[in-house]
Amino acid sequence: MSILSENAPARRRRITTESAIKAFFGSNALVAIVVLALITIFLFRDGFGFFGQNLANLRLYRRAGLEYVDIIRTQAQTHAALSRQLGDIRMQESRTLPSGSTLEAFDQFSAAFSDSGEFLNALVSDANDQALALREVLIAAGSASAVSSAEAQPSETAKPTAPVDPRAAMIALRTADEKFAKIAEGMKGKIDNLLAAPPVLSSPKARQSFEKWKKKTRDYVAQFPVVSQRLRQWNANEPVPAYRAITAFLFGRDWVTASFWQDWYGIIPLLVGSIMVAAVALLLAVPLGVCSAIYVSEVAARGEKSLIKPYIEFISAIPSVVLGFFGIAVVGQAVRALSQMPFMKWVPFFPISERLNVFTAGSLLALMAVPTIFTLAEDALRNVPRGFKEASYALGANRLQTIARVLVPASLSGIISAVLLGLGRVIGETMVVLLCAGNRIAIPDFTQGLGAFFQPVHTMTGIIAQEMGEVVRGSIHYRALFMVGLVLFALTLGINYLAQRLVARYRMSIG
Amino acid sequence: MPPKHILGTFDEALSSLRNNVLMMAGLAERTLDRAVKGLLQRDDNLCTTAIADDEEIDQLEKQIDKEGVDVLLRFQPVASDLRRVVAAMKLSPNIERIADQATNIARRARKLNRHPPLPEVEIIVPIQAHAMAMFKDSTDAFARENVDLGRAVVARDKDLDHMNKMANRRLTDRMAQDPKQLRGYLNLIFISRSLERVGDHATNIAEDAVYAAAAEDIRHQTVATAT
Amino acid sequence: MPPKHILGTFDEALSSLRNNVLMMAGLAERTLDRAVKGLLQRDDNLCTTAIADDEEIDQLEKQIDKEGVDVLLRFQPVASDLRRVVAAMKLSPNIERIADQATNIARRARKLNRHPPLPEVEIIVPIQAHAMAMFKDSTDAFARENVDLGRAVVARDKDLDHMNKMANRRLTDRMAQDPKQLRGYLNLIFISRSLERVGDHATNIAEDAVYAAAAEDIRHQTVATAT
Amino acid sequence: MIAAPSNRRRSRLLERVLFWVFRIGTYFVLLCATYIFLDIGIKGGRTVFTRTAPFVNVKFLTEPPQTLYVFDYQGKKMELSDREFREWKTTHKEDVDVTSVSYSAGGIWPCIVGTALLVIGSMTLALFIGISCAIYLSEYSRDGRFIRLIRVAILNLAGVPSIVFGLFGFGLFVIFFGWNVSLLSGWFTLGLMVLPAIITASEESLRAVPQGLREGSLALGATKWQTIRKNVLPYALPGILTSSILGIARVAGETAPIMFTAAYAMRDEMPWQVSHWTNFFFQGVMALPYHIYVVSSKIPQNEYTERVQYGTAFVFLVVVMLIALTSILLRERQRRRLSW
Amino acid sequence: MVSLVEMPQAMPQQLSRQNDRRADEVNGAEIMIDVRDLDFAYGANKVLHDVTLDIPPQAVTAFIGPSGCGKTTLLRCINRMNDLIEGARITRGAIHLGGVDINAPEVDVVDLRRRVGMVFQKSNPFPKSIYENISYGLRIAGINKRSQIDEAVEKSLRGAALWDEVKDRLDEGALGLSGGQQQRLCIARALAVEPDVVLMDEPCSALDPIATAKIEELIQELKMQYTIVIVTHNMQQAGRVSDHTGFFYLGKLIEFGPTTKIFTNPSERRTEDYITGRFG
Amino acid sequence: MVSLVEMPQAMPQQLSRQNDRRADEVNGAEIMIDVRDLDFAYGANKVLHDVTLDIPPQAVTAFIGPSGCGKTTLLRCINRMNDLIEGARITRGAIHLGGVDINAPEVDVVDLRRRVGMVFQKSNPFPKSIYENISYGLRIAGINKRSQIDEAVEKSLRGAALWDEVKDRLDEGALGLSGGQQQRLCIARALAVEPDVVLMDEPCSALDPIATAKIEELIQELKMQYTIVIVTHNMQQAGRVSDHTGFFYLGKLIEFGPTTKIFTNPSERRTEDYITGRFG
Ligand SMILES: Nc1ncnc2c1ncn2[C@@H]1O[C@H](COP(=O)(O)OP(=O)(O)OP(=O)(O)O)[C@@H](O)[C@H]1O
Ligand SMILES: Nc1ncnc2c1ncn2[C@@H]1O[C@H](COP(=O)(O)OP(=O)(O)OP(=O)(O)O)[C@@H](O)[C@H]1O
Ligand SMILES: [Mg+2]
Ligand SMILES: [Mg+2]
Ligand SMILES: O=P([O-])([O-])[O-]
Repeated sequence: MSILSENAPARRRRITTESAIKAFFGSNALVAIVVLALITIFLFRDGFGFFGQNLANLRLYRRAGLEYVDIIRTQAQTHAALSRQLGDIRMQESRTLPSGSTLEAFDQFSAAFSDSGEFLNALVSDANDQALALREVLIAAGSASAVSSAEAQPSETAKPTAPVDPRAAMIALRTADEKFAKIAEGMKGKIDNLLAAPPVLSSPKARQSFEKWKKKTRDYVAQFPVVSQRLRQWNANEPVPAYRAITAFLFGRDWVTASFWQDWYGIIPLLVGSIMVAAVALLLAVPLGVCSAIYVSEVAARGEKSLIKPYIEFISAIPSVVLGFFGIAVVGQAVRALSQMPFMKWVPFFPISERLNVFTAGSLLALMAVPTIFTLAEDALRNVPRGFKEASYALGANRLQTIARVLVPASLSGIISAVLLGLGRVIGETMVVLLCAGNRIAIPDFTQGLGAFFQPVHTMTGIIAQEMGEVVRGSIHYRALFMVGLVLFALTLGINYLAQRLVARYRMSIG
Repeated sequence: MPPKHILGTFDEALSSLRNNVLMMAGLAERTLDRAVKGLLQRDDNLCTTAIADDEEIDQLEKQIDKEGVDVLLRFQPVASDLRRVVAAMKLSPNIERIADQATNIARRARKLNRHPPLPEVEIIVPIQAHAMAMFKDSTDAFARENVDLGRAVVARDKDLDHMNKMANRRLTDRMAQDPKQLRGYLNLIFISRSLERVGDHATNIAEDAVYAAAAEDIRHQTVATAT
Repeated sequence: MPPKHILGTFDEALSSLRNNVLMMAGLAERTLDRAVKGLLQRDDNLCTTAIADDEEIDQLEKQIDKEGVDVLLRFQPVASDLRRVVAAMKLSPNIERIADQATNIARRARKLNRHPPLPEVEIIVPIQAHAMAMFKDSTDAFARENVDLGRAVVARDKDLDHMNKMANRRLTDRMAQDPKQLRGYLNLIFISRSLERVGDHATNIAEDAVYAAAAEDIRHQTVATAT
Repeated sequence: MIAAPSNRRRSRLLERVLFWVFRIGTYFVLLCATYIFLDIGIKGGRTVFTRTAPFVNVKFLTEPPQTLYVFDYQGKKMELSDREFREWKTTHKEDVDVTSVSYSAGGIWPCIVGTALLVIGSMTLALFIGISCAIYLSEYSRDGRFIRLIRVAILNLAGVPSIVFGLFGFGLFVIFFGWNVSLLSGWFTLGLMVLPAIITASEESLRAVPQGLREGSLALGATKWQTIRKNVLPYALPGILTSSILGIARVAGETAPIMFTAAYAMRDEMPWQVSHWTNFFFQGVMALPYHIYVVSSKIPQNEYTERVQYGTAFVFLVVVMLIALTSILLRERQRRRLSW
Repeated sequence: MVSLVEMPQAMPQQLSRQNDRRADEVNGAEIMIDVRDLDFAYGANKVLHDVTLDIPPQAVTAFIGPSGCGKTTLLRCINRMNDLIEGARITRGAIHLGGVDINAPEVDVVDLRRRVGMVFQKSNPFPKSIYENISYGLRIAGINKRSQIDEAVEKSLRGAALWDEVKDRLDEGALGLSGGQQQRLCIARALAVEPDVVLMDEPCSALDPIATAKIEELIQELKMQYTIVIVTHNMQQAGRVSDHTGFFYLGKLIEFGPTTKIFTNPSERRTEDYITGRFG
Repeated sequence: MVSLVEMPQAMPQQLSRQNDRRADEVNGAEIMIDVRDLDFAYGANKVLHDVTLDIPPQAVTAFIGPSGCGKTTLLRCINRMNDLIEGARITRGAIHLGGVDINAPEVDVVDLRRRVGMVFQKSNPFPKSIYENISYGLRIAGINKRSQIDEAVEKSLRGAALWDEVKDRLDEGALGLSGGQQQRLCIARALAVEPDVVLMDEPCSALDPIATAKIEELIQELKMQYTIVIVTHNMQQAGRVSDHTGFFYLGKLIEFGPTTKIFTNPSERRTEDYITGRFG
């Protein structure tokens, strides 16, 4: 036989077949790659439109004077908050003193304080209407064509109302400058009077709170001139810098949609929700997962091992929606019921009021993360070459020493990457948080300490799942959701990448 | 015979070595036989062939060493295999020396043939028979790895020494009596001594055969136990 | 000297083997010296010590073979190492034979000493000198792995043979002239022959030395080229 | 001899204690899972199984979901499904105070069908592309920077949350391609979602085939394709399929990606009831996981919803678990069988 | 040896082969593989420097040398197995097989490999039956006639001294054989396609002494018919089985010559030092 | 040799050790390890039958035999490494180490293993620094004084003839060493805890001839201080390094005796057949 194939046509045929086959597989690989590239492109394409719209949205907020009104509103809201706090103090007082008689003075005081905000509220209400009207006008004028959200249907609402001159409307709105100054003056007088003769409280706790309240109130009153000044200086035509579109998203503390007033797309509450849920899940899952990995790979008897391992892997196949349903149906109830048990009274933030909260979601997610962590960590432990173990035993180490000093260090990066992949899974999980996290879009009240973990939150995945079905395609809300998706994408990609790097390193160091 | 090696080439090499030794021994035997026959029958031709044979034996000696080294190199023999190789390499010079002695005898026989026959030549016959028997038995002991036979050969050397001494004495006496034939007797003395040396070499061969078969070095033993 | 082996024990074993060979050669030299001195100075004591020395040399021969086999077994030497071991094992019998010849000389010297001195004893002196020089040079060639020296020794054997032949002729003549001293001359003839044999053994040693140093088997070469 | 005995005794105690901690942790996890299985199994079993022959609630498995009407009639509590209620109305004209609970009657047949369709379609797609891609990557591609980059990308995409894939599918297939909420969108979304996992697993299986087999074949004068076809794929395929079954479990179990690409909360027609065969691909379907989501969060909860909730969860869990079990068992067998 | 280029397609007439070979010999070429001035590099790492040697036909040629000196690399150059390794390439020089440059563009690597069989360090039988292992090479060469294959299977198993041990279980899995048997099976598999050259890369390094001896014995028998090139770590093995030995050191061929010469009286100091264990 | 159970805590006075040993010898025990009538089984598979042998102190004892004859198994019985394998157990007989039954319930297996070091076929340094590899054994024994550990590290590295090669990079990873160095590191690691016995299971089988020679040389030096038991496939190696050799066949000890005897003139036909390559 010759190495220079004598049968040239056959050889040519063979070579063409070979390259055709190669081309076939290559093109398939290409399809996969193109599609995977498309994902990124599409997320970016739809996501990045958000910033333009958000900027327009923010500009309208200023041009229509909504921002102006919000300055005043903040004052009104602070006042209302102070009133509410008085109510809390009353509760504290009444709890220690069952006899209601002494509370009368306090009630009067509190009513008077509440009344002192009357004019301010009226002002806010007026300005509100004016600003909204102005906004409609501006939208009609097409200045904010970008804002095409479903709830602000401009074409229908703007047409019937008589076109108003925006400039005149703005001037009308700005009269509030003066009014606020006057109202503030009045309020200051009333509140000062009230503070001069505060009611006496008996309970030391209440007294302490009351002192704090008084200080806050004084600060509040002292703010009036500043606010007044700000109102005067406020300028509707001051341009909104472009970067605000991004910072408002990344650092925005409000996620408000479909509001009559102004939509806010700040990711922080969602991010905090996701992180809290993930933290709870990992806090539970990491010790359990790693413990069981060590147990199964080093401690358990062979029969035990052959049962536990498939069983835990089996757990990972439980669909998340089933877990979520189980959370609603069983876990939430159980957690709340447990917190209401008398013997749990010592926990400061118990009993909890919400059935569905961070903890409920987190504990269910932990169950999802355990198999991931377990499988990968067990893999890492098992892949430690037998020789290491034998060498350690041969040097007179016992099992614990061998585990602690040889096996775990040798597989540490494997274990860490297992934890990271677990984190990725938890952050990206949708149905459980959608069903069990409570879906309240707000940053939990961290003043309660650990109690914050028993408050409902909303998460990034949850918000997409919940709102995506109802938004108008192409609207700012739609794009905001894509932006959330992008953040999620980037986050999990980063976590994953880190995990892969770690695994690669550990493969190398052991291999 | 021991079972075969897994490596057939090893067996081949070993048997080639052994065959060469045996062939060498056979040749030496023939040479010796011819030399003595040449002497007794006063046949110069036989003597000449005997002398010519030596060449082949010399080459066989070299061949055996070459093959022996080759086996050591390639197969790293141990135990009995190693002993066989070492024995073959150690006994081949002895065979070579036996052939040399035969050559010596043949040379001296040719000289004797130029003179009238000496009756005392008969004295050589039993010596030759004894030496030859020892030599044959020693190669046999090697070929058949027969330890007992080997040991027996060693023991028989004493007799040969004695026979040689007697012959020596008688020939010297004859020499003194008959100085005319002095050179002839001297040659006979040397021939007798050569045959005695053949016995010595046979002893060496037998010792090597014992070593190969039983891993025992029986050389210089009587003296050793004496100390 | 070649660089050291990674295996120190290998180096040790090899040098032990070499040292034994050199020690054996030294002893043989001394024995030969003593024997000849015993002859020339008519000193029986020297002869007796010479004979007694043989024992030690025999034991050394056994020792060398033992160590040689041991090295073959344990280290599977190749190339120069193997040649050194084989050469050592092959040349030790030659040294042993030299010592034997010395013993023979010593024995015959003792016999001669019982009779009045023969003036022809002087004839031995140059032969002894030549043989001794050859022997010394051959061991030297082995010790220093000097190929040229080895070859030179081989060449010098011819002279020795010639000297021996001359001595033989003269002594035979004397013997015929003086049958009274017949035995004495016979002894001298044998002594001369022994010394000639020493030269032969030295040649063998030199050949082995050349083999060890240059991997060349120069034995029986003149004959070989003749064919 | 070396360590002080007291020291040793302490470390032995520590060893014992820690091992118990590990053991308790492990069994705690198992216990939690078992509780879930039992809870859903028992409560769901009440829906799916019956006490009388044929012991299976055939209606639940073969009927579409319907609204449940509950009312008191002549002191008797009536629980009627939509159809039954209308029939009942034809005979009873009087007004009753009816509470209607949507989806709580009937069965989940369309959901089962929808899920099956989604799984089959998306897995076909993913397996075809995924295996081809893996073959290319592990057998044909030369290891360059670009290929390495692709590998890293694929590895990382495997960890991208399913909701992001849903988002992407929604953006690309539903809106950009205009396929709307349809089987096709669902197939592609789910298929692409498992694609990275399948490529990775397939490549791993291919790589597990010892290099020696390839070299041995090539050294005999086989061409590359002959080598792959006869000496690589046959040994890698079982592994690929085994790990793909895990992919099936994942596809079947996912809710988020189909929520707005393929799933309808309620659809009266069955998937084969389409006017033209091309419409088959462009119809949305009901799916088990989405149904669970809907019945457990989108309708008011009361004592009547539990039946359908647990029943659906039970059926769904059983289906997914069976797939997963198959995969785990196959893999165990695989591990034992393959040892080169 | 007649030129490879013109040689008629011999494969399907398997039996005519031996006669061909004898004809080749008559034509006089005494060199089977001719490596000339070969430089080889893995990427930027040059591992062979200026290697020149002639491998004679119908003989065993052994490569020895310390670890990492490039023995395997050279061996794998001969059947272009190194093509599979990225960045690996011949940077200078050439290898001729029977007079043809094996790296010439018109040479088909598939044909080359069919002509130059290879046996690997770790035995790698396919996880199929013994019969299928042997017939694999024939089938991919397009031979499908059962009788022809049967004959070739028996012939090559006999050639690999394995026939008697496995003839009753040809349909059993090859992985059930012992290590030494597996390695002989791999040899038989290589023989089945009737190569001219058989390359062996440390074929006994994973085997115990008994299995090793059997394979060595086999190699001795094979050299009657094949040109064999073997890489080995075991110097004694090289001494035992090979006719020619090449000693490599740091990618250079230090010495190449008849094995007896190399092992009794090498010309190079480094060769001597290595084989006598004086290195490092 | 004093009883394992009662032996006083000797470790902290590391240097006193050699003297102790000499004292032991004076006490007269000429047997370090005494295996008596040992039967061993993996589950139902009996792999050692009635093995009886005495391993002398301060000498190298080699086990040879064809693959699967139970050499490794016996070796791993001596430090009870087989405890780690499920179902593996001694079914009859006993092993005494310095007069103490190592399987007695009062013997602590951790102590036993510290006293009987082991070196494996495949070198297995921990993926830590060289220094940490050596100090590992000391640390788990509860020794934490830096100066003491430093001293022991140097001592054992010197003992393993590795000190000069690695003294400047003690903090580098052990996996960066060459194969032979890694194996010597493993030996050093075993020496660091000052065992009495060092078991080696084919310590050179994965190494090239040069590295092998270095380790053999090392073994020769170590036997001045330690009792060494080595399993080897390489008969020549057994001949080179060992003082006593045991030949195993099918789980039985066929012959045990001085190495020279075994290799020049074994008493048993099977031994002779095996070592001369007449098996199979
Ligand atoms: N695939 C590869 N890529 C890069 N370098 C390589 C590769 N294979 C071998 N090398 C390098 O080439 C050199 C020669 O390697 P080769 O395998 O030919 O040595 P060898 O003599 O066969 O050694 P050994 O006896 O250990 O098998 C070594 O330095 C090695 O590190
Ligand atoms: N862990 C194990 N479980 C079951 N059987 C085993 C185990 N280890 C070894 N065996 C069996 O015990 C017997 C002896 O094995 P062992 O490893 O002791 O042999 P060996 O002489 O060391 O062989 P090798 O030279 O191949 O290392 C073999 O038949 C083997 O199959
Ligand atoms: Mg190699
Ligand atoms: Mg073993
Ligand atoms: O060597 P010799 O002639 O004296 O026997």
